[in-house]
Amino acid sequence: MFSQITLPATLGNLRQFLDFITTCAEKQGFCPKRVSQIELAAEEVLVNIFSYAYSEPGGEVSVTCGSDSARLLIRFEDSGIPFDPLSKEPPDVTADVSERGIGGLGIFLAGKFMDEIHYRREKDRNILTLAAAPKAESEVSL
Amino acid sequence: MFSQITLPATLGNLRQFLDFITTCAEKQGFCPKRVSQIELAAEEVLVNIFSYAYSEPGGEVSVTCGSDSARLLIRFEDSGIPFDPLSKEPPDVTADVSERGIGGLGIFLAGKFMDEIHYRREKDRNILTLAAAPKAESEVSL
Amino acid sequence: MELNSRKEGDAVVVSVKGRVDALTAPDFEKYLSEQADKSEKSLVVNMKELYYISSAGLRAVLGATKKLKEKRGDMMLAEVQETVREVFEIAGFNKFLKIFDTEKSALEQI
Amino acid sequence: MELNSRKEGDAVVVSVKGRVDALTAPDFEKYLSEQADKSEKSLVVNMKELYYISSAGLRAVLGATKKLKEKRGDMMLAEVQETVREVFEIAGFNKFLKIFDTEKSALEQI
Ligand SMILES: Nc1ncnc2c1ncn2[C@@H]1O[C@H](COP(=O)(O)OP(=O)(O)O)[C@@H](O)[C@H]1O
Ligand SMILES: Nc1ncnc2c1ncn2[C@@H]1O[C@H](COP(=O)(O)OP(=O)(O)O)[C@@H](O)[C@H]1O
Repeated sequence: MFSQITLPATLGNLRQFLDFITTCAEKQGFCPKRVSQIELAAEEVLVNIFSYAYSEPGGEVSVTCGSDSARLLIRFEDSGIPFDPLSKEPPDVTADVSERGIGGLGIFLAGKFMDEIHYRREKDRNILTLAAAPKAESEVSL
Repeated sequence: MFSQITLPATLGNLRQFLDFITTCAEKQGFCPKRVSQIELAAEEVLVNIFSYAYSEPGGEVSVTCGSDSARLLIRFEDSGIPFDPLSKEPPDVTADVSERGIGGLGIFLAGKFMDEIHYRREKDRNILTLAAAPKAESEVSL
Repeated sequence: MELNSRKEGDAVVVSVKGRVDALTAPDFEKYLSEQADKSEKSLVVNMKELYYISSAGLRAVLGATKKLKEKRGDMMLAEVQETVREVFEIAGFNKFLKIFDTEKSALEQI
Repeated sequence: MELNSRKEGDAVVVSVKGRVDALTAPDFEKYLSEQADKSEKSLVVNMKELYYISSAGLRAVLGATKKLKEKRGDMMLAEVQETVREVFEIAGFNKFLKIFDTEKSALEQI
């Protein structure tokens, strides 16, 4: 779900753009402080466009507001020896069969199939998190 | 909303862990192909923990599955001159008043208040997207 | 945005209410500049009821600070709300601005 | 996981069904190794009904490929499903494995 507003790129439309954006942020449940920070960031971008983007009057700005989908997160915790899988050299997948060692592909495959891998050591635990983002059609893209 | 399973770190528990994870991914609406890729990534991590994490039997693995919250995305589009705000040098915010130029703080502030800024030029348009992630308590953290 | 001022000894105390954004900043800038001229030395800006400031507002404050500097006066802020204070801090303005918890403590420093 | 094999001239055709993961991979590895020994030259593995393979399965395939290499034979895969094929490709195994659309076209290549 996303909404859009398109107006001429002039300072006179600043408030209307910002109202549109803060309403969207409030609906998504951001706290007032965060909404204010988001508003400031949006103002900075808009004022720059108003001031610098067009050499002649008549230019427009479109603002699209919405959210992306939540990611799936899978977190693995163990209290084994400290091991950061991200510190491993990736295997040489261009090597021919005779130069291939047995093993060493597991972490590499996991990395290829997930959108993100994060590792941290916390107290005496290894915490590894995999994240997968659904690629939905109806969302605002970056 | 997230769920958790904790079992001894042995290969005999692999299927139970994977069933738990694929059920979670399916519930979140991932297509079968993506579920299979997620399963593979999870297997690689689990088998590594089973094989290498503990020098003595009795160790455990906890798997937590869930999602993070959707981010707010705000996309600005204009057809003005090409301008990548990310290419600007950040201002020197440690400078004293006499060395301060007027201006140059807008983009910097926007960047500080948002979690992400992305820029791309597409056809004859500038596309700038700001992303803000809510910091909810009840989600799986990375 | 609402602006007021009064004289207090060598200083002028300005109070600004509401929002200073790109729309209101030009008036704020002009007002601050005039008050900086009027002041013998320093300017105290009470921000108790200022809820929002963006880079356009920072520019106004920087301009007035430079002006005061010429007559060896200071720009002093009092009763700055948390969100507004954060903007000043991120921009590194706390390096050359004095920020006071109360208007009274600002005036005592002059 | 279900495993079957038959002899076809100089080659052995193996078919593997279901999943090859860390649990089933040891059996798969042993079976492939035995069939590689039995074969005069090459091994064709029909993967039409293989739905899942992880790195443990890749290890088994790599081991058998090395073994066949010693007698100048090839490891040939036939009718590989898309998700499984992707795993082989990401691991770069398509460099030394031959992947065929049908079992027939694999056998014709021997
Ligand atoms: N949880 C772990 N604790 C300690 N060492 C690990 C762990 N996981 C992986 N390793 C080390 O990293 C190597 C590479 O892992 P991987 O890419 O999964 O390939 P493989 O397990 O097939 O060798 C392993 O051989 C092992 O030495
Ligand atoms: N949309 C834009 N198109 C072209 N140039 C821009 C645009 N936005 C910003 N700029 C340039 O980048 C500079 C820095 O912008 P900013 O950090 O917002 O500070 P300020 O606008 O206060 O100078 C501007 O002075 C301007 O030269």
